[in-house]
Parts: sequence; structure tokens; C-alpha cells
Amino acid sequence: MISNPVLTAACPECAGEVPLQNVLVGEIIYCPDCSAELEVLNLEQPELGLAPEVAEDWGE
Amino acid sequence: MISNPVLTAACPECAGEVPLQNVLVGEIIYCPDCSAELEVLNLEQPELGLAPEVAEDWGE
Amino acid sequence: MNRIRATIVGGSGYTGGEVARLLLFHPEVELAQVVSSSRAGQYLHSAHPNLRGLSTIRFSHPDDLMPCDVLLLCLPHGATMGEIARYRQLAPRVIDLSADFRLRDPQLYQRWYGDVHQAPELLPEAVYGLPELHREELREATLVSGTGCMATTAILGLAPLYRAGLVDANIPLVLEAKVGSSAAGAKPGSSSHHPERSGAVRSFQPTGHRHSAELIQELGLLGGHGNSGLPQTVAFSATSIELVRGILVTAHVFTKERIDERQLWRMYREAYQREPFIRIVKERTGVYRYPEPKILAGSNYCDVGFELDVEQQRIVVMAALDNLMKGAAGNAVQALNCMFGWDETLGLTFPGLHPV
Amino acid sequence: MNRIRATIVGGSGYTGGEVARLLLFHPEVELAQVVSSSRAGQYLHSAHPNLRGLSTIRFSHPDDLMPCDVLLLCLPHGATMGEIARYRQLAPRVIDLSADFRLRDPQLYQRWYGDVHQAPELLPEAVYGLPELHREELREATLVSGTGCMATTAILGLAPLYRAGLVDANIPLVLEAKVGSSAAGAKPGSSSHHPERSGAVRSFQPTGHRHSAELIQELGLLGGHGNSGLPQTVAFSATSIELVRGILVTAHVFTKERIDERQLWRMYREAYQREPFIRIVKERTGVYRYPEPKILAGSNYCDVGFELDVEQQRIVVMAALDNLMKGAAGNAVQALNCMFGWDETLGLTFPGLHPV
Amino acid sequence: MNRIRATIVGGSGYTGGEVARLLLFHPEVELAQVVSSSRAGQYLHSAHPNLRGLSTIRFSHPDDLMPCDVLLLCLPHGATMGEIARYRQLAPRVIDLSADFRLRDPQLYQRWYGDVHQAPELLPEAVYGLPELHREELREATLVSGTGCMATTAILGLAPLYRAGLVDANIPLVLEAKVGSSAAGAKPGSSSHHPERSGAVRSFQPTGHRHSAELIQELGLLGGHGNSGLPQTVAFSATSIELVRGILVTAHVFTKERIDERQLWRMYREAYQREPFIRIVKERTGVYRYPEPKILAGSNYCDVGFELDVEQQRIVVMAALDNLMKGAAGNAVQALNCMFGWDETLGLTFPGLHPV
Amino acid sequence: MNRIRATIVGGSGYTGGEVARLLLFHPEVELAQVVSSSRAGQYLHSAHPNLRGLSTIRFSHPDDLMPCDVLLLCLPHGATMGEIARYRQLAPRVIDLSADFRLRDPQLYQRWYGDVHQAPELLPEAVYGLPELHREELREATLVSGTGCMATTAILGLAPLYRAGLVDANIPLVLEAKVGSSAAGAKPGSSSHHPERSGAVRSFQPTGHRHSAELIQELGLLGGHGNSGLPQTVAFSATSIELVRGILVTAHVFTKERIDERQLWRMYREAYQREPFIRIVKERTGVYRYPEPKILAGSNYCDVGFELDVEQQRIVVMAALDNLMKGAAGNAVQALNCMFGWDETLGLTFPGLHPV
Ligand SMILES: NC(=O)c1ccc[n+]([C@@H]2O[C@H](COP(=O)([O-])OP(=O)(O)OC[C@H]3O[C@@H](n4cnc5c(N)ncnc54)[C@H](OP(=O)(O)O)[C@@H]3O)[C@@H](O)[C@H]2O)c1
Ligand SMILES: NC(=O)c1ccc[n+]([C@@H]2O[C@H](COP(=O)([O-])OP(=O)(O)OC[C@H]3O[C@@H](n4cnc5c(N)ncnc54)[C@H](OP(=O)(O)O)[C@@H]3O)[C@@H](O)[C@H]2O)c1
Ligand SMILES: NC(=O)c1ccc[n+]([C@@H]2O[C@H](COP(=O)([O-])OP(=O)(O)OC[C@H]3O[C@@H](n4cnc5c(N)ncnc54)[C@H](OP(=O)(O)O)[C@@H]3O)[C@@H](O)[C@H]2O)c1
Ligand SMILES: NC(=O)c1ccc[n+]([C@@H]2O[C@H](COP(=O)([O-])OP(=O)(O)OC[C@H]3O[C@@H](n4cnc5c(N)ncnc54)[C@H](OP(=O)(O)O)[C@@H]3O)[C@@H](O)[C@H]2O)c1
Ligand SMILES: [Zn+2]
Ligand SMILES: [Zn+2]
Repeated sequence: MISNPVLTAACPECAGEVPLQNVLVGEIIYCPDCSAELEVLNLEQPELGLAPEVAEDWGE
Repeated sequence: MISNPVLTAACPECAGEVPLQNVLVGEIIYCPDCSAELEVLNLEQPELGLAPEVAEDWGE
Repeated sequence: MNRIRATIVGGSGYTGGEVARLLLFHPEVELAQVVSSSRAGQYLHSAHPNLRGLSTIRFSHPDDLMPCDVLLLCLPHGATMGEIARYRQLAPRVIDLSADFRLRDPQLYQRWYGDVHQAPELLPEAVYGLPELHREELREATLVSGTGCMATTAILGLAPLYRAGLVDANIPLVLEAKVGSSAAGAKPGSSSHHPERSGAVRSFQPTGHRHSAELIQELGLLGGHGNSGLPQTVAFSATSIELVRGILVTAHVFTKERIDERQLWRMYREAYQREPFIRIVKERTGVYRYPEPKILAGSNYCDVGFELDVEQQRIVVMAALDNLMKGAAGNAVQALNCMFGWDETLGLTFPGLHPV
Repeated sequence: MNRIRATIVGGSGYTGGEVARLLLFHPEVELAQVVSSSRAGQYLHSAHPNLRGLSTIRFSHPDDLMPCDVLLLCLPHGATMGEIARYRQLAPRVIDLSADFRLRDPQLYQRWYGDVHQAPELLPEAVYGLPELHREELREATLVSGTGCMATTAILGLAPLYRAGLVDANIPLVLEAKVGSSAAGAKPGSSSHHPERSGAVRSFQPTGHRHSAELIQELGLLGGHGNSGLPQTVAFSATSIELVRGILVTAHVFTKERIDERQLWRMYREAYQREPFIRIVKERTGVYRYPEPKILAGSNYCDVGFELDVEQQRIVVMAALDNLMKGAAGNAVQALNCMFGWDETLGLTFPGLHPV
Repeated sequence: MNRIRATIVGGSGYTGGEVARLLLFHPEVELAQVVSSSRAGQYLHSAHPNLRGLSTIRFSHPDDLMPCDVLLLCLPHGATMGEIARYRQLAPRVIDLSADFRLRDPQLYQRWYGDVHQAPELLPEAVYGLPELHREELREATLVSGTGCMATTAILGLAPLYRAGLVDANIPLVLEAKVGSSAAGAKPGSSSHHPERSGAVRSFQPTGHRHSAELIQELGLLGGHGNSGLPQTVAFSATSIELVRGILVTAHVFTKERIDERQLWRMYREAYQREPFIRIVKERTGVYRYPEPKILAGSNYCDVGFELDVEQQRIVVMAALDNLMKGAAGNAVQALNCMFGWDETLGLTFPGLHPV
Repeated sequence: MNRIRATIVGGSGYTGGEVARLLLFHPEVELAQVVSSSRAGQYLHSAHPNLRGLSTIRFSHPDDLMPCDVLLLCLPHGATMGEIARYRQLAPRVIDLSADFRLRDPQLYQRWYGDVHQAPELLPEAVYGLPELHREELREATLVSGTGCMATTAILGLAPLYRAGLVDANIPLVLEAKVGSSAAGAKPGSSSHHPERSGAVRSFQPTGHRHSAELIQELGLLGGHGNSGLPQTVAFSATSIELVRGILVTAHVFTKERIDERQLWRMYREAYQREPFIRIVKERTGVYRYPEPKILAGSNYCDVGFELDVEQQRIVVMAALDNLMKGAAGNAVQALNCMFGWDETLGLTFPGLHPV
């Protein structure tokens, strides 16, 4: 049911479409599909990079 | 949300209204509120009796 | 159709997530913002995995709160009262699910919560948001408090008896709540660590439980004691059990005079037959003879039952609900429906599951 | 608006009760009869306590079955096929939730179920009622079979890989199902006695599980093997765990050639992005990284996830659902929606709870 | 060393299996026979899978019962009293875990159990087998009754207060038991079917619970009321919760006069400091502040705690145990140790697990 | 009798508490110190409520560690190897329950654990502390490693097949572990928060699980591959389920040639008939037909069963144990018994409970 917004970029993790409304270059956003933390690298030629991630211990 | 039907009689157990459509004298029916097993004793002057119940073991 | 715009503050928590779930399916409401300081920018499903795919909303930062038609505050106790002026400027109607505005009397607040109330001038106008008791006041209310989950269960179970003036006030009212782990919120700790909490039967508040204050206030009102509160001794204790959602309150009431079961049935029926979310559960056979919280998970029902010990003139009242629904978020949405004059059941029709 | 009239047979059981719950809230369907031999005359809530107060319907005796628009049969395996002619006379459309009409080939049926099929002539026309695989056929179908709950989970998890021709068929397909107690129905016995069943991790079918037959048929079709079935060795085992509702299937697939994660994402996305009840769940952080059945209780979702071991050319596929919903009643209602050309989500929008 | 020979009747049930487990490791006892009508000829582990590999004993048929030194009867209520003469001929000492010989007064028996007692002449000499209360009598006893699991919990929790004459008898004694599923024995039924019983919070006996009779008898004795029983109103209710083994009883007692916490500590300490199986649990911090049944599973402890509401002159007493151990089999072995003059802890040293 | 003196480091954790419980009842061992940094000075029962009343020992601070006869290290992965020299100076024998000394090959360690090993020179002499596989080496060992709980389960289930050279190494070995929450230790976090963890069926490690390394090493040794490890593809995945203690591993093995059930029985019997803690569980009827972890809680058994699919030449192996016992502390005590030449069952005779 997630509707398609206008400006998007591909998620470098899962290749999903990530909406880019109201974001600035350098901002950290999240992929709606795989929840990867992404940095907005470019808005003119929409591009996203994986934000450096702190490895999270999951227990077990 | 239980709507009020026309013909009813009082449940001898809980005094609730028991609907009496499509039933015959002698038939065993159930109280919608307390689920008592009831025998239809009279339909003209609507009357219900408690059906002889087998004590049920509930465990514990 | 013009939907009203509702915003949730504390939206990453358990009651906040539940309000979000309900409003996403509410026909008259548009979810404007869901606020969280810890998850700002993330999608709702990062905190509430059941909402995956249902919405493109992302959590907003508290600093980005915008005006709206109604604000639902889902913050811990004590976090609201200091900020309430700001919240009321943002929205003409505020529903606060915390305990900050449940008690009418600032002294009572201080006694049970230990702190001085920070907005005592608002207490008289805040409405205790239980539609079954305060429906009329809700229609005009601009500040509504949510209700304590165990208090709600107990009050709804006992209201017909107190309203009828049946209870012998010389004998203490003993209440025992059995409660699941979600009632303590989303914050982990050593007592909620699964190997410790699993299978627990844990007396977490044998005496002095704060929900007593709500009981004393509301049953006092019903019993005609006005603002002075129920004079009877209230002995309330709570036990955590293996359960995530759900509360069962068992209350022991002694009556002034003999009563029979049919009179009790009549009393409860009169009190509740027009209530959309209260059912009387009292069966002689079968597995589910009395209220049982597990089949209420996700529903807004409070099921109420009773058993009479004729000789002892004692009534055991049992009441059950889902602490996150009728005990918190569901009740808040029901109150919201009242405030806007809508059908009270809007967004609240899920009946619960069986087996479960 | 003229609602269609639906009747449930086997209505006192778990899937029957779930179909009843769904249809009571379905905007296009009127519940005509709910049939039970053991509870004829009693109210629905005598068997399904969650339905208390929602309906005045009482269980009908099987002898009193009346014609209707669609019949939903919720009886044990083997109880339908001998009576199917009678049922089809009563209704132009029949959905049978049992295993009697799931397999196209009577030989296959006999091999896995041990008995000769009693209505083999109907097998070719019966439709395997999984909308994700047989949506088109459902529009014209008059006899639709429900699907095995574990089979459904596995098939939906694996379909994109088999359809893509990715799987190395020389390596056995190993599948492990973890399953809750409601999958075995409402009949008590010593293995379902709470002190015995509670906390169980019970290998109830390490080899030879009947749901394998559905897998072989349906994955075979997807893999282009027609009616001859999947040629690959299928090693399916099932373990009962502490859970009432819910299934998680973990499947180990080896691929013919190297593949990377983004290709897998694309494959799954293409397969499922237009499916209203399938969600891809694959997260790097957080608590709910892969499909988890508990948050699906009461919902019709099948959540699907995967993890790639690049070196081993192995994909671990995980799929989860509520056995009584997408694994039985919910899927049957979805199929019903297909059969009548309605929006597939009618009556099926409950999203599931969290926490739970 | 000459071990005594003990035989278990009703050995396929839950208490029977637990007695068998304990005696297999008891240094002074040899397990002579384990009797079962339904499993005669089978190995113990057919009913008690935990005993696999521990013994080559097979269940004996009731007809093959042989003389022995002590008989432990683990049969349902009402099954013993009619056969007691035969059992006593077989063994000079008999311990009956059922309720048949718990009450001294045949009238009391009839009132609470509904039937005329079949061996009323034996009631005066039977000893209520709770060592903490009847240790001396046990040394000479030839007929000892087991104790009700919930009654034991309540009595041990309250004994110090009643012995001290502290309780205000004008205010009813309200007791709430939370109890696991094994308390109902090994026989399956619809209310113990896992999908129904799982997650239950089920008020199975809000009024009129039979264990009240034991409470009235034993607390009456402690309070100096002799055989006439406790005159105070006893309001006992029981709730089944998600748990297999374990009971928590919460009791609300009002005192005649003000008391402080140190006095209470002293009272409990004096009562229990020499008791090998009673521990006082009352902590101000940590996760396990009060008695908690789960860490007692398999142990013979009864943990007892209390909380004082000074203003209300109310003491909330909490007591926990494993219904199959200190509530049944463990207590029976402890009584056996008393009867033979051994160290009471023989065979009973397992301390319980954590986490669990 | 001169007892040896044993000290536990990491004594406030789950395995540390379990070792403490076992040693408190061990006839040949005196508990010298139990070390904890977070609880120094407190009594054991502050962390391990089941030990209340059993000992007057208080936790020692790590700085106060004293020389002793044997040190049991119960610290998280990675915390031991850097300090191992100091520990070995304190005691002539060290048992390290962490993963630091389980692998013989520092490369293997680095590959699976990501870090360079800090004491690689000790790896060749450390003994993998599984008595069933390394009993002889344990007698002379001065540095013994504990074993991974899931690895132990899998290895004990599969050892007879690999030793017999039966397994077709061209087909991947697929293993699925189902595991309880105590396996993750005592530290709380959001994924172990009860409302989240309860009812979970959570694929926490679908690929790349570190216990694979132990499997590859130990099954490789058994299969005659020496230090080069098992060449077969190992596909190990683990799922967290609703359980505190316990593991069930289900493994799918394909054989080189046809085999029948009696041959399998013989193989397992020969491997395990003299093992005090391994039982073969394979029944055709009854509730407990295969290994089931819940009845093993607190016991040191590893129950092993199998099912043969003759046509597929597939064996499904099931093995179960209590992760804190045979999977950690119990196994460590068994290894200790081996190291000192005592009866291996000392301190380990508790058989487990039923029902539970
Ligand atoms: N749980 C129940 O059953 C229940 C029932 C009835 C009433 N209530 C009441 O409803 C309110 C919310 O309860 P809940 O169970 O939803 O709690 P919760 O799960 O702990 O959520 C509270 C949320 O408030 C936010 N928050 C802001 N300031 C905070 C602070 N100082 N400390 C912690 N959190 C803070 C947090 O989100 P961010 O950090 O992301 O901003 C958090 O997610 C409470 O007042 C509670 O008494 C709860
Ligand atoms: N449970 C699941 O998760 C699930 C999932 C997918 C498919 N299914 C399939 O759905 C069908 C129904 O399953 P269920 O779980 O609802 O079963 P259930 O709870 O046992 O209910 C079956 C009902 O059928 C009636 N019945 C008629 N003849 C019967 C007979 N000979 N024996 C027993 N019951 C008989 C019973 O009602 P009366 O005695 O009152 O007439 C009973 O309530 C089965 O074929 C099952 O394989 C179940
Ligand atoms: N469970 C508890 O927590 C608990 C606690 C305190 C006291 N008790 C008392 O201990 C006694 C045994 O309880 P339990 O839980 O062990 O019960 P159970 O599990 O049901 O076992 C009772 C055994 O008695 C035998 N038996 C003989 N005649 C019987 C009859 N007419 N009906 C049923 N079984 C019969 C059965 O074995 P065969 O058919 O194989 O002969 C059965 O295994 C009861 O009197 C109970 O009140 C129980
Ligand atoms: N749990 C199992 O089922 C299991 C099974 C097999 C093997 N193991 C292994 O046994 C070891 C201990 O496991 P466990 O489950 O007992 O863990 P745990 O419950 O987390 O306990 C570890 C203890 O180590 C101490 N510690 C010292 N340095 C620490 C540090 N940097 N971080 C955290 N704790 C530290 C802590 O005590 P203080 O802070 O008080 O000093 C803590 O209580 C682990 O290596 C684990 O892999 C566990
Ligand atoms: Zn992505
Ligand atoms: Zn009635």
C-alpha cells in the first residue's frame, strides 16, 4: 500500500525505491524496504550511500 | 448488538430475554446471556424451565 | 469528507503504537504526525513491525510538532504536566494517556505520586476519559485524561454495585489484578528480561498501588461521595503473570444485605446493556465461563462477570480487558469518538481472536 | 446492496470459527448458516467466545443445511470427498478447507493419504485455492480447495525462486516448519493436554509429512514440470512449539549459480509487490528482522524473507503466517473474494498486533 | 543398610510420577511397586518421560498389589476412602495424597465434597500431613493424608499470624490463588486443550473452593479454636494462569492493632527459622523480591513473604510452592521422612533452577 | 575427605550461577570463590534466587581472586583469551566456558569470530571439553574449553553417523536449532524484552552461525579428516523460540547407501550405551517419541533420536539438551569429574521434571 512518490533513488542495499521528498544532501534517511540507514549523496542525480553502521548486537 | 426479537421469555437463571422464534414446546434451547439449557414449557404464555443439567467437570 | 488531523506524541512506545494502528484504520481521522525523539526519521514499522506496509509516515522529531485537531500524548507519567501548556496551544483538544491528569485533587496526586503537580489549575477541568462514566462531559472536553489500565478494569467491574449502593463499606474492598508485561511499556530492564520475566507470578505491588487513587475517586463519585472519595478501605494488589497483553481483576465485595443472582444480573444488565464495549460473561458450563483477557487481545471490550456467595453475602467480580486497548489506546480512541460526536465504535470493531 | 449468502459446515471447529468471525464483518457476505453436529441449537459464542454479542445466529444441525450461494467446508480430512455431491447441489460454489481436493492426481492422493479418493473425477477441476498462484482460475471456479497451512507458507516463501528457475534441483530441498497448537484443531487429546504440550519442542513429523505432496505439486507447476511434480528431493519436517497460532517455515535452497542479494530482492519484489497480503521482511537491525508469526496472529499476511550465503550458494528462505488466517480461513475468504470478483482485501484488513 | 519398601498406587498420574522420581533417588527407600491400571506392564517412562533410563521397574496392575512398608496413594478424590481397609492391610503405614482424609470432621467433609464419607471412623486418627504443623503426630501415624496444594500454600503463609493471634477475625480473610495446569492432573479435557488453556487467566473457582475447608480446619487449630474451625469468613478464590507447575497465594489479613515490619519479621523468623523447607523472601531491590513459584519447580520449598500497609493495618502475605512438590509429592516424602524418623530433607535437596 | 577448591569467574551470569548450583551439591568440591564485578559483596541469591538459603558465600571482586585447584571461567566470548595467563597462574586446571579455546586452529577462530586470537599458542593444547568425544584427553588436560550449546547438541546427535562413515558428503548437511532465551545470557536488551521476546519464532542466525566452526572441527575429526575439518557443506541455522532453557537440533543427513532402521539403532546403541548422559529416544507411540528439551531442564542428559526415510536415504536426527546444563555448566562439571578421575555423574544426577 506504499504509494509511489515522485523523486526517488535506489537503495544501495536492496535496490528498492527510496522516496526523497523534503530531504537535504547529507541527511540520513531510511530505506522503507530494508531499513538501511542511508546518506543522501546527491539530489540532482538522486544518489544514496550506505551510512556507516554501528554493528548492533542482537543477543543470542 | 443482539437485536430484540418479538416473542421472548425470561430465563429462569438470569432473567434475561430469551428469543422464541421457530421453537416448539418441549424443545431445548439456550439462553443467549448465561447459556443455561432451557426447556420451552409454554409458548402461549411464554415460559421456560431449566433443563436438567449434567454437572460438568471443569478440571482443576 | 474532511478528516480531522490527529498527532501522537510518544509514538514509539506501546500505547503510542496502538493508537497509531487504530487511527490508520479510522474512517474519520488522518494521522498527521507520529512523534518520537529516539526514532525521528524512521518509518513506523521500525518500532511497530505490525504496521509494515500500511503507511509511509515517518516518526517526527518532537521539535517539529505542528498544529493539529487533536493531540494524543503517550508519554511516561510526569512527562506531560510540565509541557501541557505548549501541547494545548498546538491543538484545541488533548488526550493525555499518562496519569498526570487522572486525579481531580492535587493533594491526592501528591499523595500517590510523590510529586507536586505542575499544572494543578487544569485538574478540575480535565475529564477522566472513561466514556462509560463520563460520556457527557467528554462531548465538551478540551483536556481528557486516559485511564489507568488496572483501574479501568476494576471500575468497570464494580461500577454497577457501587452505583446501586449495594456495597458494605465497613468491609475492605480487596482487589487483585493479574497483568501482562506490556503494561510496563517498551523500555527493557532486568526484570523484563525474558528468562526472568517468563513464567513469572510476581507480586510487583502488594500494597500502595497508585491505581488505587483512581478507584477511590471514581467509585467514590459513583457511590455519591462527590470529591471526597470512597471512604471504604481499598486493598489493591497486582501480580505480573505470563502474558503480554491483558488484565484480569478479581474483586471481593461484601453486600449490606442478602441479594440473589437474578438481582445481580438485572443490575449489571441495566448498567451495561447499551454499552458497546462491555459484555457480561457468566456461564455455567463450557471453558470460558468468566471474563478472560486472552480472547480480548486487540479488542476494545471489557468483559465483566460475577459470582455470588449467598451465605457470605460476598460477590466476586471479575473483569478483563486488553491493557493496551480498553485499558489505554482503544479507550482513548473511544473517548475521541465521543469528543467528536461520532459513533463510539469507529475504528474499534475488531472482536478479538479464538483460539489464541 | 444484495449480499451473498454463505454457509459454514464444521462451524464449531477452529477454522470454522475463524471463517465465521471474518464473514460476520464482511461487507458483501451474509452468514446464512453455521453448521455443527455437536452444538446444534447453541449460540456461536458457546464454541467461539470471541464472538459473544456479535451475532444471534445459532449453530444449525447438518440435517438442516439449506441452499446458499457459497459453502465453506471446515471438516476433517476425508470427511468431505464422500459427501461432495450433496454439498455441490446445495451451492453453486464450494470451498473445501480440508485436504480432500488439494491434489490434482488421485495417485498422489492415495500415496500420501493412504486411502483411495472417493471423488477422483472432480480433482482435475478443483482449484488449489491460493490466489497468489491461481488467481485467474479462481474467477471461474466452482470447487476450490483450501491449502495446507505449512504448505502455503513454504510455497509462498519459495515461489519466486522456483519461478525464476534458480534452484539447483540436484540438492535436496530441506524445509523445517515450526508450528503452533491450533494447527491440530479443536479436539483435545493427551498430546495437547496443557501440561504436556506447554513448552514443547516436539518433532511430530520428521519425515513423510503430507504437506510435502502440495509442495511437490505446486512448486513443480511453478518450475515448469506440469503435472509431473517437482523432481527434486523434498525433505520436509515439522516441529510443534509453544505457540497457539502461527507457522514459521525455514527452507534451505541451493542455487545453480552465484547470485547476489540485490538480485534476490528484485526477484521477490517483482513476484510480490502487487500482492496485498505478502510482505518482504528483511532488515539489518532491530528486533524483527525476518518474518515472525506472532505479529501476524489474526492478520492475513504471509511475511517472506531470505538470507543469502554467497559462498555456499545457499538461500535460507523464511516465511511466516497465521495458520488459521492465511493458512486456512483468511486465505479461503481471499479466495472467495477472488471468486466473486471483489477487492481481495474485503474483510481481511486487520493488520495484527504488537506487542503481543 | 536395609531400605524400606514403598509402593505407589495411581502411579501413572502426576503426583504418582513425582513420588516415583523422588523415591528413585531416596537413600532409605526402595521403590517396590508402581501401580497403574491403564499402563500395567509398561515401563515407568511410558508415562513419565523424565524417568527414562533410571529404572527397570514396570507398572503393576492394581490386582497385583503386594504387601510393603508404606503405601503412597495417588488417586483422585473419593477413590481411596472406600478401599482404605484393603490398603491398610497391605502396609502398616499409608499416605493418601487425595482429599479423602484431610478433614477431621465427617460433616465438614460432606459439606464441602457433597458425599457421605465412607470411612468416617478413621478421620480422627488420620494426620494432616503437613510437617510444619503436625510433625510430632507424624512420628506415630499410620494413616497420613496429603494436603491440598493451594491450602498448603495458604496455611504456611498465614500460620505465623494466626498462631500469634494477630488477625482481626471480624474482617474476612481474602485469599487469591494463582495456579498452574498440572494441579488438575493428567487427564485431558476441553479446558486443558493447549489452544484453550494457553495464556489463560481463568477464574475457575471464584467462590466455594474446597480447599477452604482445610484452611478453616488448620488455621482454626492454630488460632486456638480446636475442632470448631476458624470462625472468620474465608473468601478464597483461584485463578488458573499460564504455568504448568506452581502456585502463588496472595492473602489479605487485617490486624487487630498496629504492628510494624520488624515485629512481623520476628514473627516469621521465629516460626520458620528451623524449618528446612520454608524460606522468608522479602527484598527491597532486585527482580525476585517476593515468593515466586517458577524458581521452585522441582524443589520442596515453600517461600513465604509479606508486605505491610501500616495505615490500613493490612498485611499482604504471599506464599509460593510447586504444587507437585511441597504441594503434594515432595511434602508426602517429607512426611514419610518424619514417619520413619529420618532427616526430613532426604531425597528432597534439589534447590530449583534459575533462570527457568 | 579433602575436597578440591573450585572458583567461578563470571559468577553472576547464567552459566556461572548454574555451575555454582551444581558445585554447592558436589560431594568432592568446595566452592572457594564466586567472582563478579557487578555484585561483589552481595550474597549469591542476589543474582541466583534459587540459591537462597543454601550458602553464605558472597560474590568476590575480580581483584580478590585467590589461588585454587580449578578455575571455571564463565565470561563472555573474547574476555578470557587476553587474561588466560593470569588465570593459569592461579590454578593448575582451568575450564573456560566461552568460545575462546574451542577451536584448534587460530585461522578458523579468526574466520568465524572476526578477531585475531590473543593466545594462539595455547590452542593446540586446549581440549574441547566434550567427554563423549575427548574423555581420554581430559584426564591430563590443564586447559579445557567448554562447548557451544548448539554445537554440542548437533555433534552428539550426529557423531555415530560420522564415525560410521555413513554420510554422503556431497549433499549439504542442513541443521536447524530451536533455542530458548537463556542461551543469550543474563544481559537485558530490546530483543529480550519480554513483550518482544515472548512467543517469538525468530530466525536470529539463518546463515553463518559461529557454532558451525565447532561442528566442522569435531565432525571432521570423527570422520577422519583430522585438523582439516569436515569438507561437507554445513548449513546451520538457528531460531529462537518461546522457551527459557533448552535446545532441539534437527539435522538432515543423506547416506551413501541404503540403510535400515535396525542398523541405525545398532549404530547409536554402540556409540552411546555406556554413556551416562546420552539416551536414545525413539518411540512409536505416546506423547514423547523423540527428544524433547523441556523434560531435560536442569538435567545433564542429551537425548538423541532419529527417523529414517528409506526411499530418500535421509536420516533426520533430533537431539535435545538443556543449554545451561549439558550445553554449558553441566557439561563443564562432567568434564571436571573426568579431569579429576571421579565418577562422571557426581553432582549431576537430577533427572529433570515431568510435567513441566
Ligand atoms: N502500557 C500500558 O498498558 C498503559 C496502559 C494505560 C496507560 N498507560 C500510560 O500511557 C503512557 C505511555 O505508556 P507506554 O506503555 O506506551 O510507555 P512506553 O512504551 O515506555 O512509551 C513511552 C514513549 O514516550 C517517549 N518518551 C518521552 N519522554 C520519555 C521519557 N522521559 N522516558 C521514557 N520515554 C519517554 C518514548 O519515546 P521516544 O524516546 O522515542 O520519544 C517512549 O516510546 C504512560 O504514562 C502509561 O502510564 C500505559
Ligand atoms: N487448523 C488449521 O490450522 C488448519 C489449517 C489449514 C487447513 N485446515 C483444515 O481445515 C479442516 C478443519 O480443521 P480444524 O482445525 O478447523 O478442525 P477442528 O477444529 O477439529 O474442527 C472440525 C469440525 O468438523 C466437525 N466434524 C464433522 N465430522 C467430524 C469428524 N468425523 N471428526 C471430527 N470433527 C468432525 C466438528 O464439528 P461438529 O462435531 O460440531 O460437527 C469439528 O468442530 C481440516 O481438514 C484441516 O486439515 C486446518
Ligand atoms: N496435581 C496436584 O498438583 C495435586 C496436588 C495435591 C494433591 N493432589 C491430589 O493427588 C491425587 C492425585 O492427583 P494427580 O494430579 O496425580 O491425578 P492424576 O494425574 O489424574 O492421576 C491419578 C491417577 O489415578 C489413577 N486412577 C485410579 N482410579 C481412577 C479414576 N477413577 N479416575 C482417574 N484416575 C484414576 C489413574 O491411573 P491409572 O488409570 O493408570 O490407574 C491416574 O493416573 C488427587 O487426589 C489430587 O487431589 C494433586
Ligand atoms: N548461556 C548459555 O546457554 C551458554 C551455553 C554455552 C556456553 N556459554 C558461554 O558461557 C559464557 C558465559 O555465558 P552466560 O550465558 O553465562 O553469560 P552471562 O549470563 O551474560 O554472564 C557473563 C558474566 O560475565 C561477567 N562479565 C565479565 N566481563 C564482562 C563483559 N565484558 N561483559 C559482560 N559480562 C562480563 C558478568 O558478570 P559481572 O559483570 O558481575 O562480573 C556476567 O554475569 C559465554 O562465553 C557463553 O558463550 C553460554
Ligand atoms: Zn533498502
Ligand atoms: Zn439466562
